[in-house]
Amino acid sequence: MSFEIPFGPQHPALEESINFMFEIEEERVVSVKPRLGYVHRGIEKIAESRNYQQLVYLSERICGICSFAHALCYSQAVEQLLGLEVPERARFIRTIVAEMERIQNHYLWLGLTAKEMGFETLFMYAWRDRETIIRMLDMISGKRVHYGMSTIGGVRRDITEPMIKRIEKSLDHLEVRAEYYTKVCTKDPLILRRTVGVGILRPREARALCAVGPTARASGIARDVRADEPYAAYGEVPFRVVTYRGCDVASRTYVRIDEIKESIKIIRYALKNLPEGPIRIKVPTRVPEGEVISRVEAPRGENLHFLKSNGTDKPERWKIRAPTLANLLSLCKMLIGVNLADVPVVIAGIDPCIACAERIAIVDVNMRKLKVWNGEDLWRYANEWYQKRYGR
Amino acid sequence: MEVRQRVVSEEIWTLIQFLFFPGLFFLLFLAFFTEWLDRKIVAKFQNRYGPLHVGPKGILQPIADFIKLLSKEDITPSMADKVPFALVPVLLLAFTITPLFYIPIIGSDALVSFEGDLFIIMFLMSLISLLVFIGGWASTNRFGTVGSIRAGLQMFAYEIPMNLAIIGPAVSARSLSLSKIVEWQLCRFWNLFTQPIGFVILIICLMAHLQIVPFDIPEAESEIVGGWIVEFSGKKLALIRLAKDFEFVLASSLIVSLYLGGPYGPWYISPIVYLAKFFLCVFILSNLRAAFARYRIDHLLVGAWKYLTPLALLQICLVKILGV
Amino acid sequence: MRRSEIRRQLRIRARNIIVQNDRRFFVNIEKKDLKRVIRRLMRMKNYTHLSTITALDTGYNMEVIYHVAFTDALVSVKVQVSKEDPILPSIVEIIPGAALYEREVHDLFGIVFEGNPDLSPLLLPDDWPEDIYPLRKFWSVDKIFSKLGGRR
Amino acid sequence: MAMENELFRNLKQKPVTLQFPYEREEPVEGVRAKVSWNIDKCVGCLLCVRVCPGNAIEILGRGRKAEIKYNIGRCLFCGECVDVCPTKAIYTTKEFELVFNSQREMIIHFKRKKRSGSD
Repeated sequence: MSFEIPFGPQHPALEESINFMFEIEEERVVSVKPRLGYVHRGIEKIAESRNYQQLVYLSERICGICSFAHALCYSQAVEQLLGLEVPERARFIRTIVAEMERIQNHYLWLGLTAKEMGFETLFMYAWRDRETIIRMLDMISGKRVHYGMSTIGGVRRDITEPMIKRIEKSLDHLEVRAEYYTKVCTKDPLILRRTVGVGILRPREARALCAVGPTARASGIARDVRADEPYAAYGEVPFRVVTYRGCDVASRTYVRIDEIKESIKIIRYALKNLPEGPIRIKVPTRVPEGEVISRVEAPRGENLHFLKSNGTDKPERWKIRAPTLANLLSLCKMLIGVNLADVPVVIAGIDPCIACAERIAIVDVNMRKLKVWNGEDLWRYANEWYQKRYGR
Repeated sequence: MEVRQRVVSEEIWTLIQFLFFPGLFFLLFLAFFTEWLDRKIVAKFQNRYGPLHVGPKGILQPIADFIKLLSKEDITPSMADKVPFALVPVLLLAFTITPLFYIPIIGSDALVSFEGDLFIIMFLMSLISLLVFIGGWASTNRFGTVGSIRAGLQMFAYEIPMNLAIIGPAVSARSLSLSKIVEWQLCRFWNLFTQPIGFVILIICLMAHLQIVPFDIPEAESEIVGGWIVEFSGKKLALIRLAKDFEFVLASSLIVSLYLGGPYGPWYISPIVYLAKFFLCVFILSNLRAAFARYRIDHLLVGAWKYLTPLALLQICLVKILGV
Repeated sequence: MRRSEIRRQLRIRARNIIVQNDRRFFVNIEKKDLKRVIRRLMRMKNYTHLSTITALDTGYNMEVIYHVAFTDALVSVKVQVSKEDPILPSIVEIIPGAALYEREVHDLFGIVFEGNPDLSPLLLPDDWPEDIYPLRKFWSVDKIFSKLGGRR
Repeated sequence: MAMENELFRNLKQKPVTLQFPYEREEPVEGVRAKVSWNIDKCVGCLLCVRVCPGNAIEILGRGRKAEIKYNIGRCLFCGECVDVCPTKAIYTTKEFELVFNSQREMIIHFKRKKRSGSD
């Protein structure tokens, strides 16, 4: 017996709206059809009517979790167009914030994956510990989610001496916790049962399907923009590209936990060698004509921004490729043959961020059928509906 | 007992016992309290507060939830099989309350007790699993269907080891009455010490029966959106949740009576003893609930048939051979 | 990676290769050479993956850019497509990972990739009108709204 | 079962949850929240309008007579206007719990006091 099961657009295992149509045969997935398009915002179209300074904040809002990676990618693109050299200290601060964001994202991912496995306790613990790093980001930038740190020509806030002390203290705590989660994820028999050998993506397939980020690294492909094409201060900071060869969800877990540890080391190094100097330079509002491509390793994988300017203060075309879109095909590949019970875990495995993947297209797609309703309209509609139903 | 019999007649006294203590009302409040306790303990394990605001420390939260659900709109899907869909919650509640009257709470005598009531309990517990299956199937939701299939499979997995683990104490006590088993334990060791394997198996199987975390496979919120429960709403959901609370009480009480010696002492002490053991069981179940991730259905089936069933059989053989 | 290397491997004229810096190369090619060039790029040393496909409206024409990533560089292959005849050969059979990018470009610019097995809408709704391509310069936000009959 | 120790350790600890309406965490130093105008210092240079990514600031009048309409509903709380203001007329408050019943309430109008005699 085979029947189709819709997975999404609303589903407890999905943080965002995406639809997978599964064909199930005795709880085994036979075919997958993804359907995007539920969270359009038309960012690329909006971008054509905003100036470069405003777009920093728009780029930040492409994604709620890897907001700094997008802002950084965009800022770098504009800096390339302007031919600017960012101050040394700003580059280090960018590295620090980017790595803190990575830690934050990976803890979030760990919690979510645990939740998909039905492991509520680990979910609570991971998110509790994530709070530590969010507080540090809050302290540096003044905000918890959209940090507003990166800007064209540097960063907006400095890291002071007392901040460094507090960050180092929190890093110690986070390192202990990361060790602990390594222990849990490698020892707990139930987690192992749910992750090992689940959602296989062989290196060949990962290469052919252009997987990026931790998804590719868990298949043994050392593909990391930070190492391939050092930006910010990554050229000066020693670090290791974490790869595992398991090709399954377990490896993706280990890659991410090890990346947390690696990020902690990077931050420590960067804090110790933080150069003195200005953090921001003045930039002109008009940007010369040209085309640039900027790449950043976001927590989820490679982020690519293509920016074409036409000499005014507004860009001609701004193309964003977020990591999730690159990993989506690999995800569909992983899902085939997987047990229905493992589907959420596998989907969580690539750390999907749907809003990132489909920032394009045009404002409100339902505009044609639905008007924007205020509370009163809704109330009236509900009443009419009930009267029709109960004949009152 | 003498004094009381003079004040009211025997029939009225029985009625009071059935209705208030240790009957319906007591069980109802015990069920709500158990839910609260379970939620609170799990929250504590997870470093949160749990229910907090309704009543002192949130103790009235389950009752508030129940009343809230009762007042909500009851939706029946147009494609659903209406009669079974409406009957399942009611029957579920009835079948979970009935076995509770066979549980000894005051002294070693239950309200209703006869030779063979253990079979009735086992039978009703099987019926509960079947009802879950029917409920999911009748809702004709795709997730509900998957959930009910899983519920059926899960029943095949845990039913046999569970029944074997329930039979173990009966074999050693040479009686099929729960009260007799409790009485038999009074003058000896608890069955926990003589049949530890059975105890562990019973706890595991009861968790599967209750569908709590490592075995919440038929509900699996993150996989199939609540599974068999998904289409139930309003009053039906309220009844199902109440039935689940009663199931929790039944499970803990079964462990207490079969393996932990049940209540003992004079009539005013024994309920306290019973409750103390009962809460210990709730604590164990809640702790296990917090410490695990969810099994996959095939893992559960393999585990149950490969390990639990042979071990349960071994336990019964040991009981027979050693004569304890 | 150097200009000479790309020139030798791809067998194209040097003036078609624009070197922005030592990590960014833009290669202008003809439509008919697309598959051959992509195939050759894939065989080059240090090839990692196809990063994405960008399309942009240059007025009369449209430009499709294939960003091919190497460990030490990013080669962007540019192809011109006219608006009257927006057809390009698909590269899905060479790089399966390009499927979604091609669908995305098809959605937003109306460029047809011949050989792509599935060009159904990826991002736009199923009942989106055939002739509206949101990211072409002709379709401003207001125009799309008036066409769809909604209000701003 | 790898987490059993951790579970029992947490049993003794106080929960980490903040019971929000009753317990509040002080916002950190330099939090980016609602901004406010010291309208007397404003010279109407339009810089804040230019940098505002959400077009939340509207300016009425010119120069020294300029008045500000600040739409909190569109504000991203980026603080860019605070940084850019040449006369430091804009400052960040620590109000971050912003709830309104209607869209009209979200627009704050900073008016200048009428100076007697000068007009």
